[in-house]
Amino acid sequence: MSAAEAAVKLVTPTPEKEIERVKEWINTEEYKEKNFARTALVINPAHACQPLGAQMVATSFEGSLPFVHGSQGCASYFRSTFSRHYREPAAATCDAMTEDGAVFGGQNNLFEGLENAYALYKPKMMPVYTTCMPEVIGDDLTAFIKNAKQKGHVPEELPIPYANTPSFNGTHIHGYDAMLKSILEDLTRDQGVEGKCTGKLNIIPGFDGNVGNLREYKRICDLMEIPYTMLADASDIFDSGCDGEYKLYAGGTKLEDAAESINGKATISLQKFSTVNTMKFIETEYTGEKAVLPMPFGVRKTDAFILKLAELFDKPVPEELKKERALAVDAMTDAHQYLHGKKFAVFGDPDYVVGIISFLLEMGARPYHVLVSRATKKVKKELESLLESSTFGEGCTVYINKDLWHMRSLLVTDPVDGMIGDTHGKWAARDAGIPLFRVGFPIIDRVNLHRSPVVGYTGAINLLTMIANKFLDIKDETCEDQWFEMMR
Amino acid sequence: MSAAEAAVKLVTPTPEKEIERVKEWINTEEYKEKNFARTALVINPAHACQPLGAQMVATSFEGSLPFVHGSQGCASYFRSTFSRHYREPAAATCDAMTEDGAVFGGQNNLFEGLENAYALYKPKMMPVYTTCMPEVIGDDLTAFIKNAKQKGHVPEELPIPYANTPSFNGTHIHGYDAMLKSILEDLTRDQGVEGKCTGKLNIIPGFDGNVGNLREYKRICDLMEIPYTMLADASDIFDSGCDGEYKLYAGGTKLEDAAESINGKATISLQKFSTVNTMKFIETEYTGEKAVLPMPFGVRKTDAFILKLAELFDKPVPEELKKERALAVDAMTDAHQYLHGKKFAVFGDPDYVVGIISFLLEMGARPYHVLVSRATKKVKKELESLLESSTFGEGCTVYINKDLWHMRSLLVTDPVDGMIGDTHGKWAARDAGIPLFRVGFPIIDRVNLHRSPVVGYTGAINLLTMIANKFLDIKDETCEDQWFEMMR
Amino acid sequence: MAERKPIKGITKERTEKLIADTLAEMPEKAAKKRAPHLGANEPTSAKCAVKSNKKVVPGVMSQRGCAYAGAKGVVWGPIRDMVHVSHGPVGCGVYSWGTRRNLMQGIPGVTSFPMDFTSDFQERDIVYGGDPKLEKLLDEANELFPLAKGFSVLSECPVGLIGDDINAVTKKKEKEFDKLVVPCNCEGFRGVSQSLGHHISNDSIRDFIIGKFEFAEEPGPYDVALIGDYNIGGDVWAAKPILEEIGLNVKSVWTGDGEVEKIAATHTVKLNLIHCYRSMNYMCKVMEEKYGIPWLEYNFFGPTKIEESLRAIGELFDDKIRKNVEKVIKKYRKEMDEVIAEYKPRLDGKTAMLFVGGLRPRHTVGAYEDLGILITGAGYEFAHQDDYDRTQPEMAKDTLIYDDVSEFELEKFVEELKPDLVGSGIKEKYVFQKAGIPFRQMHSWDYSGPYHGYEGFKVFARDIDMAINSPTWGLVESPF
Amino acid sequence: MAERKPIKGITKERTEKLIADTLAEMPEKAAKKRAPHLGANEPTSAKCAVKSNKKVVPGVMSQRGCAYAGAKGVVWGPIRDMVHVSHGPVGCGVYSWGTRRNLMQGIPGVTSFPMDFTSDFQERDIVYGGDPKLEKLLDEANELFPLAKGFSVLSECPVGLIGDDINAVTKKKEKEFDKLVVPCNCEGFRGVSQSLGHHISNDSIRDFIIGKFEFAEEPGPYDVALIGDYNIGGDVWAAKPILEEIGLNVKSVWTGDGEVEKIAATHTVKLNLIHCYRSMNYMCKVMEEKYGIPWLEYNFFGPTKIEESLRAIGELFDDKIRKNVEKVIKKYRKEMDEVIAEYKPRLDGKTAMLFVGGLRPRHTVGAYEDLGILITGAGYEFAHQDDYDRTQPEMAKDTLIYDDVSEFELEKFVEELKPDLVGSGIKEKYVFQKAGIPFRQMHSWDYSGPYHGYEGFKVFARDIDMAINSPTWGLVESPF
Repeated sequence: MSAAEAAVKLVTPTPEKEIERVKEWINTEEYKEKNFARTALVINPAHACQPLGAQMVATSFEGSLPFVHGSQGCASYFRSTFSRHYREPAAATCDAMTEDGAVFGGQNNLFEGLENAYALYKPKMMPVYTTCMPEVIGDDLTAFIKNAKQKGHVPEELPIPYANTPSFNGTHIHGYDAMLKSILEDLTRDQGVEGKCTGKLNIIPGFDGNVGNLREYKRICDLMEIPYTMLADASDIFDSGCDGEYKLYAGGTKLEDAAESINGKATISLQKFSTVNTMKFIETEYTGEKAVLPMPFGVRKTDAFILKLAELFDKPVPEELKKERALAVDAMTDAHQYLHGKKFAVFGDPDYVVGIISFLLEMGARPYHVLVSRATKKVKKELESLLESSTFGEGCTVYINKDLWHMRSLLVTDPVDGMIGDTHGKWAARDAGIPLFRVGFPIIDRVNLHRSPVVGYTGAINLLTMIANKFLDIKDETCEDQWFEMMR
Repeated sequence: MSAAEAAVKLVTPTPEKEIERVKEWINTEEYKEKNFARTALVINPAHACQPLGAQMVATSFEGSLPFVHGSQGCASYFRSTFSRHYREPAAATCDAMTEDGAVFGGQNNLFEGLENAYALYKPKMMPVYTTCMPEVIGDDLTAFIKNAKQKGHVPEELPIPYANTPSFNGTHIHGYDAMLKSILEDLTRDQGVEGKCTGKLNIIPGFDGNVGNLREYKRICDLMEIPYTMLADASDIFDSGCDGEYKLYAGGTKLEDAAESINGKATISLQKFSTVNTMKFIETEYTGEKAVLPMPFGVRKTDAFILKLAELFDKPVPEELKKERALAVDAMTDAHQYLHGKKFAVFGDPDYVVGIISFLLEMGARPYHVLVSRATKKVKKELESLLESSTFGEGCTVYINKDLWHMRSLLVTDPVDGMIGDTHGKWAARDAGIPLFRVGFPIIDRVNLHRSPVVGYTGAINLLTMIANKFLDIKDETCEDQWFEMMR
Repeated sequence: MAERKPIKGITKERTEKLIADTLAEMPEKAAKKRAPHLGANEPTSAKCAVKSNKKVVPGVMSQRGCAYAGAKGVVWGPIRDMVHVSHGPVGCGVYSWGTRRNLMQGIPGVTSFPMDFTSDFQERDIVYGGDPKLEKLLDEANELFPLAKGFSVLSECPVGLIGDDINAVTKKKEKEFDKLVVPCNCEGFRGVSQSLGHHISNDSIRDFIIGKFEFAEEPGPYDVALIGDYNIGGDVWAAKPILEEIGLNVKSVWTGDGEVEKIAATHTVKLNLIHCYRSMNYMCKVMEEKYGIPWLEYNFFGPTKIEESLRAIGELFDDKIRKNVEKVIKKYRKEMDEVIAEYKPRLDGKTAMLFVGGLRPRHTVGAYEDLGILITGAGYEFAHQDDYDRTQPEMAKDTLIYDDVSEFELEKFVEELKPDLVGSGIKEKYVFQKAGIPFRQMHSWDYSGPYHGYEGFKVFARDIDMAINSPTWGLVESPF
Repeated sequence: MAERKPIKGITKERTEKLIADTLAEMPEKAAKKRAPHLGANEPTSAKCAVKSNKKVVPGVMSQRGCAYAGAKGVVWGPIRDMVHVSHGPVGCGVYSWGTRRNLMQGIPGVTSFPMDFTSDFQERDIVYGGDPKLEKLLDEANELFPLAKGFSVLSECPVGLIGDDINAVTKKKEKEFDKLVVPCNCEGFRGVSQSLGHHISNDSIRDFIIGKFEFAEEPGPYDVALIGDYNIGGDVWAAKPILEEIGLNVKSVWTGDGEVEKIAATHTVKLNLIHCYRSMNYMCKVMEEKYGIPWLEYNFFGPTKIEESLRAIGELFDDKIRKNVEKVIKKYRKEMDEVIAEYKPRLDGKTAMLFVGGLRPRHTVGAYEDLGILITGAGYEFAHQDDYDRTQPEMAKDTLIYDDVSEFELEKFVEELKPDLVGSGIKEKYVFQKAGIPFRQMHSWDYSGPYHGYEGFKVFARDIDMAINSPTWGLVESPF
């Protein structure tokens, strides 16, 4: 036993001097270089795994029960993560594979799991997605699900789309993409009717933890009198009221609407990177026009979204939206001095980061350290060209496949005024002594931020208010008496 | 010359020890008692003067140009105050009375002022309100205005309602009341038609610096499909867009609508104390039902408002509002632990204070020090009975006719967790080391808060979010490493 | 300890009917599997009839986690001066990063590591194996965190499936670094719950840590170790001082705010005091066999149990300690009475249902009862027979006992028993709050705490009162 | 100083036509009154043709304030160690509380008083007179603020109308307290603008303060006073160090961050250096006559003017000071060149129009020009003939000069001249920003500052660039 091998040592506390030395050392350029030299160890990653994203989609359809094929622990982690972020229930079940599953495969677990889940929770659909385990042992879900229906564990007609979502590949946004594609494939199979057009817009929000954003998209469509189907609509599911009755299925995209979406007048995805394969599928299978737009952060990207809607549906831009635009611009001109020239560190999912950068540049702020923790060169190029589009992007740097421990080194060696990202950034922000503006997913240490949109003209005002007023709080709280003032 | 009388002294800095002593002394019970013994000196009052409130009304009608009869300096102060709060233009003119006015009265100034203002700014109405000066010398405005029209300085048909708004009497909310009553008297004169009913609701917001509140009232009426006229609608005037063109008259209640309001189906005032005389007038002159409700802060007062609307117009409560209610309750149950048992100091105009107290009590928080800086015993009794309505009001105290220097003594001798009021509270809050939650008027050191409603279900969520997240910010920013956490 | 008074309205018939009705809605096979896990309490029977520690029934929406969760989240994570590597794909480490509230002292990134270290497996690591990456990342960790006292390697599912040999790697690195480098084969697919993760971790500690260090100072007669307190919301900081106040010498804590060298030297203490029996009884038994160290279970929830426990501890020492015990009890009694005087009037006669991990439902009963609250139902996510045997005497007759209860079942039970409070986890919280039922997270103390010790009871009482008596519940019912 | 180059597009014809067109839209009588206040600049004429310091034309929406504003807001408020009582109704004190940005050192409520003290007149005070209340409140203030070095009583309109005798009260209290208690009859209805408030306040200082104190230390050859710097946004703290750096001894500051005893002892200095000529030239003249103290106007906006001013100041002293002056100029030149190098490329050739109080339009021209910005129009709220005479040489030929400009007029002017920036006050700010025109508040430095001295120029340059080049202006035009 290895304990025997080694000689017994004495418990020895680390000398204070040594602690002081290292405490300073981790804030140095030298440390930063060692830190950036890492090739194997990942510390404080800013991304999660595929099945989490798959569950976001799987839960976003009416009467749909997400079903995890794999270890039960994964399912519990996903559910907890959503519940902490939204402060809402997050139903999902699983087939609890264990050792024997590893040996004989997970088919029996799947059979039993589907049967029980269907009997207990009476779902209209059970999207299945996988954890590492079945992916490693190579379960054949096509066959399994076919067999489950043949053997009568679940009705033939029950939609059971599935997605392979190995955690050792991509991030949660790719799981989102895979699951959404699979659900749409399943629900729209044989629904396409030559020449038929529902006249509706299909709108895909992408992986977005902010239900306020989803509602903002819908509100804008309503204002423009454009009939729509939001594909994977989590808003009512993850932001449901408290009226004394728990509803397992609190909303989501109607399955009929999803099925009919194939005959839509147009389809818009508002997240490029989280819907790549879904949009490939839609491109080939769906009727109508297709457009992939950036999330409408800030004024110009919102303009673009609205103009695209107007163009696709030949609708005028309503007075209401013109007024909202003017109000947003008014707020931005009035408050520009509180953000102008300020440096920010930004991290998160690529589509979010694109949006946040656009907003900052519009305000004359500098997205100084931009970090996406798993991304392709393509993402990097897009972010860099966005920065190059404005003088306020000069001297700003994009980092991909880096984590929040890298970010920490950036913040302490090349300081900024604030950081924008999800709750996971709070440790780095604290060490750097700067505020963290919580935008993204997950936010598990503040309330209601997921309800307040960051997109659209409203979102621009919300972001501006959050950032400007926090800077003013800091000024009032940290200034000496002689600089404390009534007006700011 | 008095300089001669006194012997010349030497410039002598105050000893440090003496400074230390007094610095501690002003935080003692002993000082508090001396402070509360004041009968003549007022320090840091939390109220302004009547004409400011009058201007709020005078500017809130379509094409209406507020006209100050008195010293020009007053007009500039009112305009600056509104511009700082709303970050918007605040047009108002005046007749610039000076010494000779003091001697001969202000009639000539009024004549010339009305003539010039009408010619330059082409208003549809010029409400006149007074500063101290003409009030002290006793100008007869009825006669002056009659003469001005007879002498052709302004057209006979131009509405020139006026209000006596002496600054040495009441506060800005009484000026609001006086001016509104006078405008309605003027515009509705001879408009009442026996048996006629417009079917519309007249809704009076009262003196409210939050345009988001006004918009929230209108949104709720729209959702309930109740046609309305908001009397004194400042929302578009003090929250107008930036589209490259300055509009002197950016909105406001249409004069025809105001005139027709006398034939309305019902009239609701949402501020009891700022509309006493206006509602007396309406009570006797207007058709339809009348109701005075508290500002709909929190869930229950919003319920009451909506139920009253439903009852008056025999309308069902729409699903949308039911859903909003449930969402607000959901947010409040989810976050109750962040406010429960917390102590607050609250100050402001009586109607606002009533609302804030209600919200706090609903959250299980304690409105511990409640202060209204000019108020009657009636106000005090109402506030006290509100506190008595909940166990969370136990041990809480109401102070009237006290100022923010009294409040400071309360905060340093009997501490609370946070303070709710307008920007003027920031000095006391700083000395007490607690956050100030900016609600009320004026807010001149933060951006956009006047756009974010604090009434209705939306307002409840907004208040909750602002308060809970600030407490969490403080925790994260002030805790030692060992208490710093990912989740809150 | 006297048997509880029966709770008004709780009868064997009602409880069994409730169980039967619930099972009736399940597929036969599932019902058959679940039936043994549900029962009416028999405080006096020798053995609890409710079965436990069995596989989750697929599809029923269990609340259970996995072995990795039990190892990383529960046992290892709290050891503050080690770098804990989540070895495998990115997810497990991210989801368990900072979500258990095991607080720790130290300077983050310097002397403590409340961070997420992972090998973030990619396809190639699955195909070619993760050992080379593991070796590399340990080198990187050792360079970047020179003051780390050691490293733990916690395997995630793929590692065990692709035949990596992490033990070889850690053994090699331990030599190289001359620091503890500990393997833990806690793949999530192993076993039926977090529980096996505890056991596997205990074994790793047994095999790779315990005995490798000794304390510089001489052993003393009052040396004890505090086992199975994970410092959730600061529990250890509220419990340890009490033991010190009665004159004991707490040499190490397992593992809340723990220091690995002291843990490694625990074999020299005179007594092991164990709070969470479920997750660490293995180690106590090991140390008993191997080093002859006796161990004692204690309960620091609520004054009644604290006093019982202190006296029991005193019995194992001399008069000096026993005197101190009585002094301490006397000293805090008044404070505790004040707390009870403040809150009990608002809580007396209320009922609560509990469903937590492997210890708290039975351990917190006394604290609720100190406040006048009756427990009408209790169960565990991952408890074993011995836990249930310890539970039944703490519960009133015929109250509902449920093991690994599914969301479906718990909803039915709560609907019928209408408790004034449900105490369980984050996944259950909002389900019941939507129904207007006050709820407290009893894994994480709902972002509050500590709940252990005298300090903890003040917080516990305040929180339970806040949850049950929050006026916000009165808003749930709409007038329209 | 050489005459400015004419500005492209600015001609006498255009300017006069613009004025004529604007006047044409006014009623005849008003136009007749306003005409003399508007004109095209004649840099070289002996006297500026534009008339000033006349009554506001009723109804035209002037931006002017009142005598009280000039007294309380401008002159008295900045004296940090006095309690300044706004004597009369509540409003005046509230509106002027903390809205001018005259920053001060000290401990608020202990040694400094950035607060609002008022007698909050009620009906009865009007009827029975306010003197008794004044006496009482001074007692209360003296008790609650024992470290206050004195009290000023600033009358509001009613006080002068009801025949109160505040002078009697203050005289009595001054004896009683053995502290300065100063009356100031600055009722808002007096005079035509803030300006009379300055004058009245200067007279009060002359009559009740100056000469009442002397410095403990011996007078020195380099003793100077800094007059007419109100420390807006910290201006004094950026200006005073420069004077000290050239070897001067700044004994007192009028009145920014001012201390009343030092102000009272100013009659012993060797030179008065005045920044805001408009508001304090009276005092300089008084001290010149009465105590033979020479005075010099200087300008600390922008390096060009700072250097000019420092050399002019040096001329009044010996070689030592003159050497220091050159040292200081050399020392900061590089920094200033860097600032200019950073911002001028983005600002060169832009135009601005100014409308501020009584000094800044002419005083800031140099700073704008240091950045390459041309001033196409300038005017004052409350300036006098001597101010306009000092203005015309600073402006290019035929640029627009406007006195007490009304909102109506200024809109027309800006519409025609289309400047890249308007610098004026809070009441004008949003009018022009709505029109998409960059704007900076030039009374309050728009919540920024300081703008004086070398430090100030860095901030000024940054702010002007920010205002003109903010990308938000590019959003104003909508695509739909």
